[in-house]
Amino acid sequence: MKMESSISNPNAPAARAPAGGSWPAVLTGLIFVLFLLVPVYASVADSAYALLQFSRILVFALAAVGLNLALGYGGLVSFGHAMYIGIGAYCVAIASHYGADSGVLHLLLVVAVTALVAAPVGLIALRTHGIAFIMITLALAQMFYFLAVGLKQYGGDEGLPIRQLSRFGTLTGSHLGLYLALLACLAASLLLLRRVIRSRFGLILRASSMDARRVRAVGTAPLGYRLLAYVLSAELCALAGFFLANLTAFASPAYMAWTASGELIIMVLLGGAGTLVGPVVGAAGFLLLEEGLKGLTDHWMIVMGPVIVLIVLFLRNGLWGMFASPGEGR
Amino acid sequence: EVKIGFLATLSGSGAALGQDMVDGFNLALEQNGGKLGGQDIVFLKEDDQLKPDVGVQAVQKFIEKDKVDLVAGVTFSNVMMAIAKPMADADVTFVGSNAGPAPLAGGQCNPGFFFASWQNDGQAEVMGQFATDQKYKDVYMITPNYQSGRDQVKGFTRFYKGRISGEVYTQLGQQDYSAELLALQAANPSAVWVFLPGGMGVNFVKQYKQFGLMGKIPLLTVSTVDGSTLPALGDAALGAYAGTFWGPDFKNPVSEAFVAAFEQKYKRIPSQYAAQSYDSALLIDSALKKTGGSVADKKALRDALRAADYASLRGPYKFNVNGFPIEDFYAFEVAKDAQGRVSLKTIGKPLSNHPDAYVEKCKY
Amino acid sequence: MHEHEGGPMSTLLKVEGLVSGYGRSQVLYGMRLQIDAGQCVTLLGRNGMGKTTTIKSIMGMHPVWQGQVQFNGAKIQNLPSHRVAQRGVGLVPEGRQIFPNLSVEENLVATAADRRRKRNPWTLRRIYELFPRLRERAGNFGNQLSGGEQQMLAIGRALMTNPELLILDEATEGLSPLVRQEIWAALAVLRREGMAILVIDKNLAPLLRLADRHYIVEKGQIVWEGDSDALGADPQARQKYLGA
Amino acid sequence: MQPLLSIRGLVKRYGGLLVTDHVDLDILPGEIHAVIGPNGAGKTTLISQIMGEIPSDAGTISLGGRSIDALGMAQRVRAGIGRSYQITSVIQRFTVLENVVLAVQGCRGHGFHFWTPAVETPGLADRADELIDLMGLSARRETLAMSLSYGQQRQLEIAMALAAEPKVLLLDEPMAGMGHGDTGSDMMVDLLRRLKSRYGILLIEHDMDAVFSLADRISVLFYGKVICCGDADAIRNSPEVREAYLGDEEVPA
Amino acid sequence: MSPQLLFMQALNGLQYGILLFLLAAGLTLVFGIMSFINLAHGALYMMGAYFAAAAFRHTDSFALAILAGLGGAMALGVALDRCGFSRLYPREHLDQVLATFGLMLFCNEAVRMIWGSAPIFMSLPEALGNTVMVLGTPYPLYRLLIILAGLLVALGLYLLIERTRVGMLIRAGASNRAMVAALGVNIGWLNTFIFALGAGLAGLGGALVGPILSVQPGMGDSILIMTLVVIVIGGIGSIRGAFLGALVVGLVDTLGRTIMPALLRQSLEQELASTLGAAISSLAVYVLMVIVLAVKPEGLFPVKKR
Ligand SMILES: Nc1ncnc2c1ncn2[C@@H]1O[C@H](COP(=O)(O)OP(=O)(O)OP(=O)(O)O)[C@@H](O)[C@H]1O
Ligand SMILES: Nc1ncnc2c1ncn2[C@@H]1O[C@H](COP(=O)(O)OP(=O)(O)OP(=O)(O)O)[C@@H](O)[C@H]1O
Ligand SMILES: [Mg+2]
Ligand SMILES: [Mg+2]
Repeated sequence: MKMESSISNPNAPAARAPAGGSWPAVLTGLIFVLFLLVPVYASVADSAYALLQFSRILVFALAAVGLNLALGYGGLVSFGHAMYIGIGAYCVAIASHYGADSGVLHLLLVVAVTALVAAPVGLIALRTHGIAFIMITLALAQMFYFLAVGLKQYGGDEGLPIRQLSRFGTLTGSHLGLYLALLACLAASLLLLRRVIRSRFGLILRASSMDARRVRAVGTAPLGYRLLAYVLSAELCALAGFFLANLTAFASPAYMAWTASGELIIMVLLGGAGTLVGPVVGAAGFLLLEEGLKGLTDHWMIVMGPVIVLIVLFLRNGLWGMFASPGEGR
Repeated sequence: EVKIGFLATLSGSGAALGQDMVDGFNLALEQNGGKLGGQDIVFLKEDDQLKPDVGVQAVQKFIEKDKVDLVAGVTFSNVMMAIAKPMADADVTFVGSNAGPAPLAGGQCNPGFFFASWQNDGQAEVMGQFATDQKYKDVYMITPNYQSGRDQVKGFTRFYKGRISGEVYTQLGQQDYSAELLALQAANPSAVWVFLPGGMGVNFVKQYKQFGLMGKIPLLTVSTVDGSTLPALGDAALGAYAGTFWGPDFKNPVSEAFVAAFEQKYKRIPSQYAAQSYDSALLIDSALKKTGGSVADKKALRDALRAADYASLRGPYKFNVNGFPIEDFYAFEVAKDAQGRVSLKTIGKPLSNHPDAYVEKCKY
Repeated sequence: MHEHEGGPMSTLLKVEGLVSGYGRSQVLYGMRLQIDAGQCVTLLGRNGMGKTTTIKSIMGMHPVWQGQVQFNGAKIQNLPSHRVAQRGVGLVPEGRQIFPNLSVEENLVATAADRRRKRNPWTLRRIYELFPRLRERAGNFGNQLSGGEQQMLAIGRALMTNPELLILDEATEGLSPLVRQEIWAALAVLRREGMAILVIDKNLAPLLRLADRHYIVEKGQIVWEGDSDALGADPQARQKYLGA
Repeated sequence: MQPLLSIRGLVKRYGGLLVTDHVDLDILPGEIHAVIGPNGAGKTTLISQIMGEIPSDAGTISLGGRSIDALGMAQRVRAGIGRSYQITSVIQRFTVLENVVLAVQGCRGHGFHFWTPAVETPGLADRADELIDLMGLSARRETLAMSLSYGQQRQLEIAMALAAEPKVLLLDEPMAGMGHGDTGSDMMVDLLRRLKSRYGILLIEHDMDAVFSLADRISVLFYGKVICCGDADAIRNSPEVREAYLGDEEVPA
Repeated sequence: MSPQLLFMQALNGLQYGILLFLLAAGLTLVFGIMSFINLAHGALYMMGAYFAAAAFRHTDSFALAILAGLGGAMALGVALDRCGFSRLYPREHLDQVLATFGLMLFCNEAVRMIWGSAPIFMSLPEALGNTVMVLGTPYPLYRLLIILAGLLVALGLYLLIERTRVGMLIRAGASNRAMVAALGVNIGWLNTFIFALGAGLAGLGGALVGPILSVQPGMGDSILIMTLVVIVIGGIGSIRGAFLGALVVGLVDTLGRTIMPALLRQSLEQELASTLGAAISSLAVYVLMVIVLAVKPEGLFPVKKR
């Protein structure tokens, strides 16, 4: 079977030409308006919980957007990105464990550590294609998972509570502040991504995901571009981890379990890989569906499963794929 | 009316325990006609999926949205650790009925938390004492390689005075134990002690039996053969030993009534997890009776809980300053019960009025 | 010597008013085409005029929007392509499309069939006689063949299904002159044996020698039709449509 | 005149099979050097070796006097070698424009530009459009490559090869799949005729009309060996070439 | 460690490897050959185990239990294929991942609803439950039988894939469905057959391990990862690769678990040695995979150059 860098099935039929119109733009706007309305609702209905719930959704949306850069546009199906959420969380937890609680410092730490981890991991993983890439990223993530489980002094499998959240002056520990910061980050990363994927870098990245040999044949060595894409996506996930830590005041190995990585992939695919806003929709859809169904029955998965199957069968390229096609953004 | 938010693991690999806990609690509610301490109980249940962040979210829902008066349940320690802070911040009263992680018994203990179950080490400690009592010359230990595993080892060695002839750490969720079993065979100790919760335990015991070791070398277990795994093990587990704070064959009226009612309703022998939760309900009931059903005064409610004067199915016990019980621990052997079903048979009480090992670290 | 049902000169393939396209863009505007049993017919035209689309539509590999395709008198439009093939149409596709993960020999054997019990059916031996090169490479995987070898393999593979009608899209693309001549010779033999052939190729001269009828496609329609003599005697047509 | 590209003693083995057998070959500036030979003679392999796409077992390749044996594929392209593929390999899910822009940017500095859309980058887009016009694909500028006809894909393939503005152009059967007349082979022929002054071209082709009307020099490859090399007449009249390759194909004088 | 014990451990490794192969076989078949990523393979394996357990409870016949596991899963496979899963075969791998993940959730929950969250009972008939003497050490008879079963499956599959027309067609279909169809083969039924066969193998695997392992919801999830590791290390798409890969993984895992602590014990003190040893050995398989892929991205025993 064909094993090009993207594991797109050789039998896969042609993707539809972009379903044109300004639909995507309008809907994107709508989505963000909704997100902005959440805090309003929260204060009116005095339900701080809604805010917290949607904060969590935003966290995973951010992570999914990050993964999508590697998975959707770079064809790098990483089965280990939850690892970076974990790393982000542990940076915060461990730092404040030692009394260093400046938010800026936390952020710098997150960025630096992630880069230090993602670069070598990426280098190793990028030696492989397709399913092998999936598995090698999984393996490396598992190693970090077991490492975290083994870290006795940081709570091991029982996790590490965060006594002092990242300090941002008066905003420290404010739920609203957290939520808005998350929303801002998400918006920013989407705008950035929108440019990047259409830029020369993005062109090369997308091309490499479809035919690396061809890219070499025009005089461009794909490795650097893919590595950078991988690291960037890792950074976004780590940022999500930073927020998750502050949201739950806790860091746990469970954040980087392979199942978590799996669900991250599922969120991206559910929304539509290689579409800009898809991952956001996917994450929100996945978590809200989960939440909603859990309200109805203990056996919520019995509904969740088939719903997902139907979505795949009847919506090409996920929920968002209905409106936009892969590589959309041009 | 009183609102109780019950958090448990109801999906994923840990769901069996969580389900038992919910069943146990519900049973108590039904028997009291949906009331505890004369108050109508609004019973809210959330599934933490064995994910700390989901647990936190659920607890936040209890606190922020549902405005519950009590949080109860909690199946696994990692979730417990995660929700401790939010609950402490909101100064919620908590009545746990399974997870009892060491930090919460020690440095991070909280005046609002009560654990109707036992501190995690307790079951290991009782087996340690049991091994000492049995005068086992040397014991061979097998646990998964993670924090709880190591805590359990500490707990066991705290009370076992004999020699440790082997200390094997296996992988989390390991399937095949043939390698360990062969090594064990070769070492031929006078007893084996294992802490292999859930599926790991079932795998191990089945294979222990198939290697012809059951009955040859005494098998002391913690959270390995219990009400949740015995049905799956059946005869394979006969002869294994376990230690905990309660067993279905207890001869006090409360326990007998509970077991009868539970079997009648759910058609299975209640596990200790069901028992703990049932008991936690009784505890709450007693406390509400004391406060005349009011939860407004947190202090009063907590004092009432701390008093723990009610007929518990484990017999009388006291709460320690850290909110963990000072209670008796028993040793059990897996044997056929009156109806010929495989179950736990009480064979001794190695530890009486046993406090946990971390309490002196607890200051507030 | 025509052993196929229907006897000599019965219509084998009949395409009428064929309309098709891709997505929103229409490509075929009422293509028509007729092949009698044992006849050799060509489809000529510039790039992107609709030749391949026509063939895909016949093969059921591409939806027919309107029109009729009849094979041996039975409607076959929009039949699943394996049914079309089973009725006796063999395809040598454009761009070869041999199976990269099968060895040469497996490529030939995998889909081989003799559904109409030919008098002397195509066998590995005969294929290897036709293309000795393939015997030398029998062990290679499909993607370890040179372009030309792949083309030979594609032809051999189609023959191994012992079709009544053989369709070759870009029949001799990438083949060396010598092999090309062999192919033309082979096609001539096949034809003598009574196999009908529909061929697309850009080498006019041999086609003029080989084929009975020629259709020229322009913008998805037949703009010229006639036998070799007619085409040979019509330089304007050749100039206008084929630039040759 | 010093050769642009010169190959000495190049060897490639697949197991026991000797696919490239100590090939020596030169390409002079402004020359079209045709390589012909039976199917499976090793022509495409030769190109792939020159590109560094397939590692050589022996021999040296030098470009403008400098050895490029150490360079990887991408580096060789940047050093000035461009190729077209016999088996079309354009990027199916890119538009024609994107494909060509990708090819153009290959040799224009590094690609770490994150802001301006590639297809709107002046330097790249203009050049790309030139090439698209040149290959007569302007009408399909925005079409996905996968929805081009085979011949149109071949044309795109050539456009991408030219995009890199190489010193040496290695064309693997550019006429293949090109249809009749002025949109097809003929177009290619006079295109090459116009280009040849600017590049040194190595042309692999089975279309004899094209070869004999274009090539300044022809090398004949047979089972990986160059069995003879010379101008059109020499080849036309060489009996073993006829026997090994041409057969009784009538070749234009 | 005595050489004889070492040998026995090697035997364990072999046995565990075979066990992994029983699961990997179906996966490679469907994934490697049909190019369909089936995350639900683990779920089918679980189904097999449950069917077997249920059959065993009702009939008390072990043979019937195995049959139930195999047949039940196979039937499930056909059903799935007919209820639209066939539409996924030509789709992107990622679509397949998503859909089969959904199926996985469904199966796990269905099992929980029918048989409850707790592990259920499955054991061996007395006859098979005994041990036999191997080099003077008692060894479970049943494990030897598993080895046998694994070898048979391996042989059967190898013949099917490498030696039969069906096998060729399957491989051809994996690379280019449209063309296979255009040459007159009904690819649809072919895939149904293969998918069902893959499911059947998963079920068989589940049924066979039922007596050794805990039969519980989600039992297939972690094993799925292991089997993926196996086929990746072995080299995707070849039964041979899966088989050898499984043996390698089995041996590395088992010997790693036993030898590693023993080695460390000589240098370090007991507790540290055993924890460290365990830490390393629990990663051994992953480390192995990373090394293998970093050096031979195609896996150890890749299909002859594709
Ligand atoms: N998959 C597709 N999607 C959209 N349009 C297509 C597709 N394939 C072909 N076309 C368009 O349909 C028209 C006819 O294509 P077709 O392949 O039939 O031409 P052709 O006559 O075979 O040309 P060639 O000689 O180059 O193969 C072309 O203009 C092409 O752009
Ligand atoms: N990976 C491989 N393994 C083994 N043999 C190979 C491999 N790749 C190519 N070959 C063989 O090497 C020979 C040369 O192939 P090449 O593609 O260079 O021929 P060519 O001259 O381009 O032929 P054509 O004119 O048909 O394209 C062929 O006989 C082919 O079978
Ligand atoms: Mg065509
Ligand atoms: Mg070639």
